[in-house]
Amino acid sequence: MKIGVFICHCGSNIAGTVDVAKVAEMAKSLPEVAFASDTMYACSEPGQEGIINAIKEKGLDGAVVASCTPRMHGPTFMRTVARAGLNPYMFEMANIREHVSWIGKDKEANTAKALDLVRMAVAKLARNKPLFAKSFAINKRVLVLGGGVAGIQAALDCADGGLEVVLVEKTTTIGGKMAKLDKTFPTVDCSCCILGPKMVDVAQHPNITLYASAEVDEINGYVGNFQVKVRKKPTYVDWKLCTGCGACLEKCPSKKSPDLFNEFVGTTTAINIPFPQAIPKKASIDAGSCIKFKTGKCGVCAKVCPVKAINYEMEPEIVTEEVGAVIAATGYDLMDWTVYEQYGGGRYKDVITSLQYERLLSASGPTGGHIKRPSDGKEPKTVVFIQCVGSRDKSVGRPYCSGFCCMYTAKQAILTKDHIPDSESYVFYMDIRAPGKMYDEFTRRAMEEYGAKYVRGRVSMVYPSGGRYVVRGVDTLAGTQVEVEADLVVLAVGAEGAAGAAHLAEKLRISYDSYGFYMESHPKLKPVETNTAGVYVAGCVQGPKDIPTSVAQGSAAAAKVLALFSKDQLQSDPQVSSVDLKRCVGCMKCAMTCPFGAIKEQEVRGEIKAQVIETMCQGCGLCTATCPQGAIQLQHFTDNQILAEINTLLESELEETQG
Amino acid sequence: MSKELRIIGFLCNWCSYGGADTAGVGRFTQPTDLRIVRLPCSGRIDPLFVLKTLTGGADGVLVSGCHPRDCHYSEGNFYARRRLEMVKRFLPVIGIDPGRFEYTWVSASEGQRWQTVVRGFTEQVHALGPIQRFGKDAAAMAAQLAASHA
Amino acid sequence: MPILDELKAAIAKRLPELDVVIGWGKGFDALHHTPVFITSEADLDKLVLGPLSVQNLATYLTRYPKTKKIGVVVKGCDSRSVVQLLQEKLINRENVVVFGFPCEGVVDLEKVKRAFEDQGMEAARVSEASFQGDRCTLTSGGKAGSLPMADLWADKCNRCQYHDAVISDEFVGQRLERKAEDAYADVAAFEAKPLAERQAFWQEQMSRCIRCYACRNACPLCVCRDQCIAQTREPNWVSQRTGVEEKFMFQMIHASHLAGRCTECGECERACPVGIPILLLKRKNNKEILELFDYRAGIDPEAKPPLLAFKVEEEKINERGW
Amino acid sequence: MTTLRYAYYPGCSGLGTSKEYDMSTRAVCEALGMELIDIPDWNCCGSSPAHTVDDRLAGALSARNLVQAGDIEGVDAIITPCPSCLANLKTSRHRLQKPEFRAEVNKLLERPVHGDILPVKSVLQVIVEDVGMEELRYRVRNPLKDMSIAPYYGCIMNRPPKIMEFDSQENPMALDNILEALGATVAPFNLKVECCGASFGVARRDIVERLSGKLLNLAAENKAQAMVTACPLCQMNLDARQNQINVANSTNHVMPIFYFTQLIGLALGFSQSQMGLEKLVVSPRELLAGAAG
Amino acid sequence: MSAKYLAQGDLSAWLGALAQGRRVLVPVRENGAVVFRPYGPGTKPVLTRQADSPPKESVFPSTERLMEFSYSKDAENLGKVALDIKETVNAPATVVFGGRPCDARGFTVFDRVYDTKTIRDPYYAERRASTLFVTLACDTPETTCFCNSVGSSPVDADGSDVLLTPVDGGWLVEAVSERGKALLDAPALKDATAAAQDQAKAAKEAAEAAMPPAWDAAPAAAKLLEKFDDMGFWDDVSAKCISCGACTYLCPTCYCFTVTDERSGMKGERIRTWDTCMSFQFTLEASGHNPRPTKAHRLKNRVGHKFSYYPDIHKGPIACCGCGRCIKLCPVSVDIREIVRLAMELPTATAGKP
Repeated sequence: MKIGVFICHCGSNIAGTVDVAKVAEMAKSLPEVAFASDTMYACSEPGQEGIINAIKEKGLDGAVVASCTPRMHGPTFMRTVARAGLNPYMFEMANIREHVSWIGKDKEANTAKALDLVRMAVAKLARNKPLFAKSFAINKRVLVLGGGVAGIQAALDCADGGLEVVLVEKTTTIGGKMAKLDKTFPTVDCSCCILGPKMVDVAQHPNITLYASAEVDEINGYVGNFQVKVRKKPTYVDWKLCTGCGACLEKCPSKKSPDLFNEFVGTTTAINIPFPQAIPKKASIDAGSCIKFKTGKCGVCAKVCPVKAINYEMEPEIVTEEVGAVIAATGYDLMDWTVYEQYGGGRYKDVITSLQYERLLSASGPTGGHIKRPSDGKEPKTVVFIQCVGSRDKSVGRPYCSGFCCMYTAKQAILTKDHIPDSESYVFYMDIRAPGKMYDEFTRRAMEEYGAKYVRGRVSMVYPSGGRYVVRGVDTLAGTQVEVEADLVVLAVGAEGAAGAAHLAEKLRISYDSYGFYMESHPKLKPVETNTAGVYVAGCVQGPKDIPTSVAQGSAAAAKVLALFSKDQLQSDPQVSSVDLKRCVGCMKCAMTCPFGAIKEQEVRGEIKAQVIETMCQGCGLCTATCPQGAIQLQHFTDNQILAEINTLLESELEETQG
Repeated sequence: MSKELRIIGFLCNWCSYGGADTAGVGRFTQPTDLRIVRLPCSGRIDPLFVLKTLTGGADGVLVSGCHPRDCHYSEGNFYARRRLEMVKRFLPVIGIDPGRFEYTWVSASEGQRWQTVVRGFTEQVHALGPIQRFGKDAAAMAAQLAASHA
Repeated sequence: MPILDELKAAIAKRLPELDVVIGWGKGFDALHHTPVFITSEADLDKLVLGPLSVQNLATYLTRYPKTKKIGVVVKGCDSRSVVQLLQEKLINRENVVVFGFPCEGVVDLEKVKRAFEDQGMEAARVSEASFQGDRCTLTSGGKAGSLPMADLWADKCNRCQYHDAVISDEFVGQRLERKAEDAYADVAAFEAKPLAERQAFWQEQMSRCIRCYACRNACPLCVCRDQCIAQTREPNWVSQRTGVEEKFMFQMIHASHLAGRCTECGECERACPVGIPILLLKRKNNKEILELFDYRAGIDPEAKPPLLAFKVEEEKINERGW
Repeated sequence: MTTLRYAYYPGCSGLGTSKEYDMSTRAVCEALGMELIDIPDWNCCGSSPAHTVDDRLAGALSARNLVQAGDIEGVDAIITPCPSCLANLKTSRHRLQKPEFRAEVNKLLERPVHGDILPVKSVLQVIVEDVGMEELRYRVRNPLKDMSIAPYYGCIMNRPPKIMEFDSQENPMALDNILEALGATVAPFNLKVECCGASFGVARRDIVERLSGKLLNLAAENKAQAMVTACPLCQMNLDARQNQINVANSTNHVMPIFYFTQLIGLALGFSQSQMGLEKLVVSPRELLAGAAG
Repeated sequence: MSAKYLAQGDLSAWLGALAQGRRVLVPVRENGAVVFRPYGPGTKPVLTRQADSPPKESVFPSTERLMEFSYSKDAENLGKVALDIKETVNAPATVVFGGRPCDARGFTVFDRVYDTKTIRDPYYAERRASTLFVTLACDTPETTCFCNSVGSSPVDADGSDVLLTPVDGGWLVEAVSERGKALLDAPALKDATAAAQDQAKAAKEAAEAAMPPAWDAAPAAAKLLEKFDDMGFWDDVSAKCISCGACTYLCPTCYCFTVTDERSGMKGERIRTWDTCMSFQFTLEASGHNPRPTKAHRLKNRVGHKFSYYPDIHKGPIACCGCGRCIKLCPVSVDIREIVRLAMELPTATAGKP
């Protein structure tokens, strides 16, 4: 083999602390090296031309560039050697900048280390093989998981772009958390009024198939070709027939059913349409509270239904959908704030969450938009808002800021004053986080125009006393303890990944953090991609964020899918595992550990052998480390390639001891 | 620090190699002993690489991957954790100080942590000194011990 | 009915449905049993059972196609290998019939050799040997000598926790229900030696190795065999040289590949023609596996080998401690 | 029932101001099948003076007791009724797990600390965990019917949680459950773990009057007829200082303050004098007469 | 030169003398196994039993460097690489002391292959020339001994240079070869008495008589060829074989090897290492095809080669010295005697197939 070595000065970035010329000179003596030189900027236009010319003139069949990290310019130089007519995988990089020149000033040691890194790269390259990407067809349909505002936006953008969209929503209506909000900050416009039209668009869009009251059971396949099993949970109402007339709701005798949509503030009927603008506007039965399900008697709804849509025998139904990409937009849930025993741990009726308060404020809520205490229905005159309940609190394992609470608390303080002009609001806060257009101005308005009393400090305890609640906290600015007697206490509870998010992430084979939020591919540069090709995230599934950001991410994810689908064929990464059939003994330990289900059994002349599904293999190499006989090898990182790097280092050690 | 020793690092591409890059970008000075082998994932590390490297004459081996739960491939480092812990615990029985091998997790953003890891490990290996190699070194040692027992 | 007769009856009963039953028969001298392969009722006469039935016959199970119907007689320790093979789906449960019996233990022939040597007798020249109760009587070169069995049991038998097969389709005799403690004292004692002494120990022991791979091929769980990673160049883990470095590398490969799988039948060490105590390496791993994962291989066919599994939060691995 | 054996640390107040707590503890434990063996030649736990001055001294004082307890055979734990003693013993034990601290402390001790140290628990904890509510309920002879009692735990019984390792530090339930088992009505009381003012009673009485006053007010407001506590200092502030509090806050509380062991004893059938009820400043006689009638 | 006498007390003196300027390999005990190791002061040779490994390494090392090679580059044109080769032969003067007749006789099997008129393997030949065998005649057979059935005997001097026969208080020392005579010129050796010579003669006869009855293995050559295609037979006799290489590596007559280049960087070496026909790799072809895919094929080769193909090529001699190590040290007691006897349709002693 004829290898060319190119040592980059990177101006003085490398040459300042590495004797670049010496490295190039010494590289000439390495096995297989037929050409070595130093170059000022390897990545520059002339630098790349130099590499191409050397490859052509010297008849090289591989190149090592010693410069910066391969994470930076690896792809650049792979294209360079490809332009010179070589296979792009006949290339290796030695990282002599980030790993050498930038972390020490000892030029002698740096030079020796740089040469070692070059030596390793050469040894590995000598065992590289040309690899070729394969093309495969893609299914240009997209699955959107979650019908909150992020999912709605993503679905509409994809559908408008001409893609077929399958939207799966866990509850019986789309709308998500936004549909529960009364108003939105900082404009204080009606949440449902701006979301409603979008929800209707989803229902009416010819390219969108909506499965509400449905969840994903299983996802198989890979980018371009996923198979998804959607489980439609029984609603006991045939939605093809249901007109949403509401006759059943009126007659349902079971009126004490937990009201999920209203965050369990008040109760509702066992057969129910969550709210007037629900999409689909169809009734469904909560079997847990329905008298018919509990006792076998009743059946009133079936009797009054004008279209005979009620079906108590309904079974779950599995629908298989084939898609080429997935957008996860399953949102968030509030953390379980009852760990805060000092706030009553859920025992005090008038200590409620911010989301419950939204329902109390909302005209479509259980109180018709009148703020009433859950305990006695009285109008509160003093409302205390406690921020950061389950945010920025290591003691309950929630060290992060949930981001939007400061803003909605200000909004709620404003709305409280609007609803009850003679009321007083107190807000206990740690810091006001209001970075956003018109955001800080908004919190100022809450304080200055609406007279909300902001107290900077934590609340140490809340306890009932004489029909009211004593809220004891500290005012860190005044340096005193404060006690406020409140009629209602609203907790700004922090956000965490939606219930079941972790489970779904595992089905999607993407990572999630310990709070259930999904990991994006890069925190800055790839905010809606995940590390699994073809799977994208949008909205709070990735972390707490407000409505505009969620909508932006929905659109961003849609744009990514549209870009992906702009090609008819995708190229697979050829750095995948490959089985040496002669040597495989069929023990299938590789398949047991493969995180991607990319290895299956096959029968070759009556013997069981492993087979890699190349499009599913992500190239982690776990199978290679697992296979006892080394019969399955991750291409480009084979045992022999890695051993060559190790042996090269140990050899140089050996020579030193001998010399 | 005394004369450079031979320390070989196996780093996953997505987190720790990136972390080492971040350390470089941040100019976090480190000892020069370490040579890094880049791998896609800590799960790619066959424990035999560690054993082969140490018995082959390396003075120290350092493995670093993504923090558990942060694996680019979801599960690679979970398997690696068990296997690497086993290999670390295995070393004493073959007469190699377990302090010559460490495995840890460094994310792509933890440049400073990478510096701490490299400094700490290099120091640890230097405290142990050059390794006794199987073959010549150990044969001499065996002879010496036999003589002292006789 | 003596256990051997019971065993013969049990095998006779199942033989019609089986291609072969593997048991032990008399070997080349009074101190050796050897595997026998029973295919007909006439073969049953060859069957013997006792403290010389040292071989772990489970090693043959994976040498047949999975579709063959095989019976195998197992000691307690051997049965764990069967369980492990089942666990790894390397054999088909429905095609294997396991014959278990209460195993009192087997002798370590190396101990027999040494103990009688101390009495001036050569085990290699044995003409008669008997194992009655708690004594072993040997005649060699015209001389007779006797030793307590307690001195001759294999180490694995002295620490045995599974005298009765953990899995069996036919179990003959009364279960012993005995259980010794095994705190891996041997491993601890070895590790108490200075580091350099431990390395020198292996250096010396491995210098004797002839690289015959008897350890590997006797192992019931080394199923790669012909495709062993130690004997290829793709990948090329071990060079063709026969230095201690290379030979020991193979032992590390063997120990690594058995981590969490080894059932401690001790066949590797017993098979070694030059007496290298390689079981120690595997026991070391088993000790750690037990400590880390509270797991013993070859007990539960439904379990997953711990190194082919993980927990998101590992209770006993404190890798962040460093 | 097998006998439960414990090394017992009475603490100094058990010999003085809270003699009735010690008395009732011993009687009740015996009745519940618990054997208490006094730690031979025990000394001060270190309490507030030592640990405000020198943590090694505080550690050593407690450590000596822990070492002495090690001489008692056949016990699995050291128990003490007093939360303050408990906190000191537990903190010392916790710190002694660190070799450096242990070495420092051992310099001060005639008999140094070696190896494992017996766990330290409160009498309350072992009654809840080792005896159990079921057993307690079963042994009740005279249920405390028609008595509404506020459970007051005090500030240090469950704090800091990492050291005390018992019950919730914000909303403990041990006394609630005991009261319920004894047949009493548990009065709603949300200042379970509030501070009573503790030893400020000596230097700044106004603080105790304010803090303990708030406790009495809330108990009264929630229709409690008495309060129960597990702490000698809390008991003293609420009981002995009740009059001072009333004067300072212009209130009229007549609120008996029981030790929980006294209530258990009464329910198990012990007499009022066996439980040392005459030692309480606010007499519970009227209340108990009413309840009995 | 007449026979000499070596008193037991003079053993170390003679060994010390032999070790002057030479490597003397003696059987010593290591962790239960008896193996040949260089003699040094204080070394205690084990002469009461057969060594577990034969002294094969003395002449035929498990790894032998055949040559060193290195590459050098043309400074003007780095792509142009020159190869430099250096042959290396390492043949230290050696005495193998305390081997048994079967051990020494094993090399006569090698000689017919490696040192003939037409083919001379320089590595082997030079080592053979530099190595002498001082052999100890056997007195009592082990249960696995069968030298008398393969044309030898427990006192066979074939292949040895000096033969020791146990007599009262020591050994009778007889030179077998010219080279052996030179070793006898040592102060530790006394002239043997007639009584000692008579004792030795009697001891040799007794040793031969103590052997189990001989059976002539010569007819096996034809019988094994007859069975060449009878795979049922080979499947049966190989059933318990686990395909390890203990039998061949411990065999004094197995001479197979493989050649490999081990290269690192710009230099490397070509080495010859022992190989075993019991291994799958032995006949594995580059295409992946293997003419001996199963252990039955391979065991057939081992037995066939020793008892049929070798005698056929070399006109008579059997490539087995009857030492019995392959039986004794086989983890599962595969018994080559039984296989040969089965092939010859003779009765077998043990219970099962071998």
